[in-house]
Amino acid sequence: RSESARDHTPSGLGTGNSPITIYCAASNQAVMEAIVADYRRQRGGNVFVNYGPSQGLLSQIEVSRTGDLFLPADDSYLHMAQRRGLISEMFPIGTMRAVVIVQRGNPKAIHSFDDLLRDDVRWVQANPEAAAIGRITELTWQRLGLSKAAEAATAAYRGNVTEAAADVVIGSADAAIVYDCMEHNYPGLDIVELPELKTAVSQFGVGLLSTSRHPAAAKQFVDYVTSPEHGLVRYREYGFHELPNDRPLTNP
Amino acid sequence: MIRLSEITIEAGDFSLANLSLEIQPREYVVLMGKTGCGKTSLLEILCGLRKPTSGSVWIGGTDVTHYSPGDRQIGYVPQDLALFPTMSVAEHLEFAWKVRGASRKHITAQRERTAEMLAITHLLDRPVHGLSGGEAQRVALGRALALEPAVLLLDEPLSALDEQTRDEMLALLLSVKDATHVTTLHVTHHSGEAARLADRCLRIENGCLVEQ
Amino acid sequence: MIRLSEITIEAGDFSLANLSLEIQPREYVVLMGKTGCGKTSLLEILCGLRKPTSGSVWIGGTDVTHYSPGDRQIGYVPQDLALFPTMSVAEHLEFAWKVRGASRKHITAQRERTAEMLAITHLLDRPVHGLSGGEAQRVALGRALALEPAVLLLDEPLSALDEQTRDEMLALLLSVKDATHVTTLHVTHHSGEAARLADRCLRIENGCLVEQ
Amino acid sequence: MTPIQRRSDVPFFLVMGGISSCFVILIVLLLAADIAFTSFADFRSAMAKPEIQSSIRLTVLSCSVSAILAVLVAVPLAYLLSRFRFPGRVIIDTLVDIPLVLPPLVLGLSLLILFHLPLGHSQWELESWLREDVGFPVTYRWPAIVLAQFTVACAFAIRTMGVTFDQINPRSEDVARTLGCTRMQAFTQVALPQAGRGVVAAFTIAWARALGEFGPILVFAGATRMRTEVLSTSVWLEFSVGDLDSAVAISLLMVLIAIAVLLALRGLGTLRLGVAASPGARSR
Amino acid sequence: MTPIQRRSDVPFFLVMGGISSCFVILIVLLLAADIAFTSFADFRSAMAKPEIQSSIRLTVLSCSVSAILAVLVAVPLAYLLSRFRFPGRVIIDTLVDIPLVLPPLVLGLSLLILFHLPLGHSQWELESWLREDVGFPVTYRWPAIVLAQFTVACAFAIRTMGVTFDQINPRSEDVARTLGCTRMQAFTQVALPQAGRGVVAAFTIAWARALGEFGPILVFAGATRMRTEVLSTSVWLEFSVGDLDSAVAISLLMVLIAIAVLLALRGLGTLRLGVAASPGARSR
Ligand SMILES: Nc1ncnc2c1ncn2[C@@H]1O[C@H](COP(=O)(O)OP(=O)(O)OP(=O)(O)O)[C@@H](O)[C@H]1O
Ligand SMILES: Nc1ncnc2c1ncn2[C@@H]1O[C@H](COP(=O)(O)OP(=O)(O)OP(=O)(O)O)[C@@H](O)[C@H]1O
Ligand SMILES: [Mg+2]
Ligand SMILES: [Mg+2]
Repeated sequence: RSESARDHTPSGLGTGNSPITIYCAASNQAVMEAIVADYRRQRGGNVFVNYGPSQGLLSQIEVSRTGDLFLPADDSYLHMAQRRGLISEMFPIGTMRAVVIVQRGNPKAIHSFDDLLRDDVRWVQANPEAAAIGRITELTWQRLGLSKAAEAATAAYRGNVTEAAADVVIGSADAAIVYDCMEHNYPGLDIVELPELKTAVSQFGVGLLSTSRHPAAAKQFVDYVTSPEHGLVRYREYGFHELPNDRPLTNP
Repeated sequence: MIRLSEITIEAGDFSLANLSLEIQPREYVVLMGKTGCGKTSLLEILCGLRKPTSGSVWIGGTDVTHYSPGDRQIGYVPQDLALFPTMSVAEHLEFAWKVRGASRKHITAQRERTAEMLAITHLLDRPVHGLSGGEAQRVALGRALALEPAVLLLDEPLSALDEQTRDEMLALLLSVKDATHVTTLHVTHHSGEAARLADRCLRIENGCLVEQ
Repeated sequence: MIRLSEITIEAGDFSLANLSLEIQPREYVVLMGKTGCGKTSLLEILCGLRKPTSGSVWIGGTDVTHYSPGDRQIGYVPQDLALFPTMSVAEHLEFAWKVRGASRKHITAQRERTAEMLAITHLLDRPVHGLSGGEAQRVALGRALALEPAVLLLDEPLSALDEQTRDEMLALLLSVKDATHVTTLHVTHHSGEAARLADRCLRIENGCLVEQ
Repeated sequence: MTPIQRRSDVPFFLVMGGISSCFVILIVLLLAADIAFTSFADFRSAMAKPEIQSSIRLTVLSCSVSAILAVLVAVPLAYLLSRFRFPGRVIIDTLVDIPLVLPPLVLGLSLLILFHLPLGHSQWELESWLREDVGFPVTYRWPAIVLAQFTVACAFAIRTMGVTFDQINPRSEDVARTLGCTRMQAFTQVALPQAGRGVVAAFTIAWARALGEFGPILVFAGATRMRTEVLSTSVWLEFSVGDLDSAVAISLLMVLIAIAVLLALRGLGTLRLGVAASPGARSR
Repeated sequence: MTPIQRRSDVPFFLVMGGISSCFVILIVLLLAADIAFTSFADFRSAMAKPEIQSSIRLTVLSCSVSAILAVLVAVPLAYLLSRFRFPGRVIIDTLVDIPLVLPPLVLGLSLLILFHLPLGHSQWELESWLREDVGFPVTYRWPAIVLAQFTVACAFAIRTMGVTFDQINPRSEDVARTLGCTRMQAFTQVALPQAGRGVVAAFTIAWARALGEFGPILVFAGATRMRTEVLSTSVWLEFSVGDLDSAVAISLLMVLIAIAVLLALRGLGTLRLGVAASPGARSR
């Protein structure tokens, strides 16, 4: 109560109660909705969340130069935004790992990369140019020298990770490479962790836009999201991993 | 050749009940009557564009009441002409033979013959757009005559012609009548026309067909 | 009232050169001529639907050559009638007054009067679709007459009427001529019609306007 | 006389019906697949969410506004293009098709760029001017939705009205003008009533297209729940959290809404225009 | 006689032109914004990529195939709907609008579901049957692109043809039948030539729409470079790697292709149909 009382003290532009806008990747939609609801309840702050594909959000920020926070699907977009001077500060939130999602009970018995190469397995992955997960898996394949095999065996490259997962739900693919946190969204599917993909990990975080008109309010929300008692609880609940240690996002 | 038996027509408020009519092969019958008395409706029943409420239509000994217009072997010159807006005059004259799949040679010959008869040879290349009233009427007449059909239904086919051209066309219709086996039902308001052409003259009066 | 000076018409292969014509106020002029000689074209130049290649058109002392048809204060009964497919008969008779923003009362009165004159009162509620040829022609006539225009251009306005109705309409046109100050140019093929109506009778012959 | 033979029209209906049914069956199958995929419970639970309810309201409202605007603009533009030959006519005629051609993403982006492109030295920007001086922010608000829908819907409406006016014989407008009409009156009183069915069709197509619009809205208006969320956005948001059933359920809801609206329009069309607007068998 | 007064048509052209220009200006501005955003160098470098070249080929090919198919299906369907009253007519008339209404994502999903829905106990599946027994895989391949484009393009073509046939007076078909035509001949020889402009418009709209199609293709055909990459996919891929300039450049390329095709169609239309197909001032 005392916290919320502090927030309700009269304040001018740019402090606690100003409504803020966050550009949030669709992959974080479920958890962000929960956090915003909590935040509104506990702190009374008003947050508008604009969902979209990360790159689309980035262009919106770049063109319109409005809004306060940017939470893309992985930190590569944050770095890109930073390079273009759109972001003044970055705050890490957690990590996601690439895994294989299969139908309940894993009927095609997919346990390793070699299983993906079998003739009776149709699998899809996200386009490496279009989606963060596509990029990190592609890098992993390259490192392991599996690129060629992977490309030849892929039934199709999908627009984003959600489409890839939907393929498994619909049955047009037997397996898809997705983030492990998506297990929470698809209770009807099973997750298989491929040994080859152990190192395919994405970090993600939230950036404070340099164009923000309410940096104080935005910072306050960031604190809430990254607080181990509030936001991160929700993140864990929705299947995301915390950062291994409290290290900040690395600049490439 | 043509037999209407107990035909009843209804359209909106208008109705004609129990019309019967018989026309012998090669007979030329003229039908007259006040405006709005149902002459066009009767022709449309004969050619199948309108369904009678009751009664039956016979052509050449066949009950064609439920035949589609295309199977009735008639030539029809509608009062509103209804020329085909995308076709040239030549195509109009060729139309009936073309849809019957006649040979190119036959089609051309028929077209030339018909165009000459109707004095519209100079119009053959023209689209119908821009034809004068009388020219359009002769094209509509030619479209029906080209086929030399067994039955000819003419709905005021000469109304837009000047007196001289009308006389020429009258002579033409008479010669067609003599040269072919065509049975004709001709609607007109012009008693001179009727007198010159008719083997028999009918009137629709008070909803009944009467001989004159 | 109407003056055409040195009008030249060209359309496709057809042309008429150097036509001049003067019609006095209240004069009733009948225009005749062979089919396709350019009667309709002449009327369309008068009402502004066709532009002359050269020459000028005067109505009531004003050079209206470049006026739009709507500003020429004429009533036109086209040969093809060109009724408005979405309007009822009543709306046709009201049309000219409505577009002039007349009072509702005046419009209704004019409509009733015109419908009675033309004996189409029973058709007032009908859409034009389904009218018989003669009915449609009277509607087109009524649409132009309703306004009591200064100039009336009639293109074979009675061609689709039976003889009795035609006589009635002739009488009507005569009474309109006497009752109002209308100047009329009337195209017809019917010499009886011409004889009864005309103050003066013109013909287009070999591309020239000649008096008869 | 050759004896009368009756030719059957059955081949006609078989061929025409056969070809036609390809498409109808495809659509029925699509709907069936959707229905098989979802359940009535999904449908009900989707309907119960307050976000969806507000989304329905916003959708119906924005679609109606943009369809009305689209028809209002399409009718005069199509009429001018169909009736007059003026310099630049072909250019305009081609320009109006461009919203159909631009990929949705680019259309949205173009709108966004348009509203945020700084002009000249003063760095004047349409959106800031609208927001600060006019008090009517567009980007990321409902006007952006309407504008995005309008741009595409209008292009379709123009094509539909164009075909309509092309097929209407200008003769009756000409004759109307001899009876004292100005061009404006000939247009409103003679041409427009004849175009009745075309207007209804244009409105229908504009409304339906606005309902299905997604890409440009996502980019130009964003996807903020309860604020710029239309049903197509809702579908995508549900899909993004992996709730396919719910996404399909909402789409079926859209289909239902569309059917209701289209049937209502059709009813209205027949009622108001009646048989009169259809070129009758004997009308002249 | 009241003295003749000349009323000006200027207000008519001002009002009509004013309203019309709203939309034209909007589109010009959109294009201008795009052009301002990119440069000729971007354009050239985009054109040089082999992916883009193969994408252009696939796009032109698939758009043409689906537009042709769309018109082939739309013409008979629209004719039947416009000329005949049969049970279920209203249902079909409403069904054909559904592809317009479905959000792109859902349309793609529906197609995907349709091809992969296991049927009955045998778990028979359309796609596996096509792939294994017929040897013609659809999903994730070019046929999926054509099918996705066709579904939407056809809906538009049907509406366009519907308006066209609605405005054509059936009277001349009737009279043609009295001259010995079957229904089929009346359709092909009398109705269809009159619908010439409508067919061109329907093809145009179908082609343009197929070109702009994106969502359903992405979902149903995927975004595999050089295999299921059409220009709208290319735009999106370029955009996704953050290369906005290139994305906009490719969109402008699409606009150019579209303009070329539309102008060619228009030329063809005028050439073949000439003045004849337009209801002339004095035709009956
Ligand atoms: N679809 C319809 N609905 C209502 N009334 C109709 C319809 N069709 C015809 N009628 C009416 O039936 C009557 C007969 O019409 P029809 O065209 O047969 O007359 P007609 O004898 O040919 O007259 P005209 O000599 O003027 O051409 C007319 O009064 C007409 O108004
Ligand atoms: N647009 C056009 N293109 C070519 N020729 C035309 C055009 N308009 C009219 N004509 C020709 O001009 C001539 C005059 O036509 P017009 O309609 O004036 O004749 P008319 O005297 O009214 O004949 P009718 O008594 O048959 O109605 C006709 O031969 C017609 O074919
Ligand atoms: Mg009649
Ligand atoms: Mg004439």
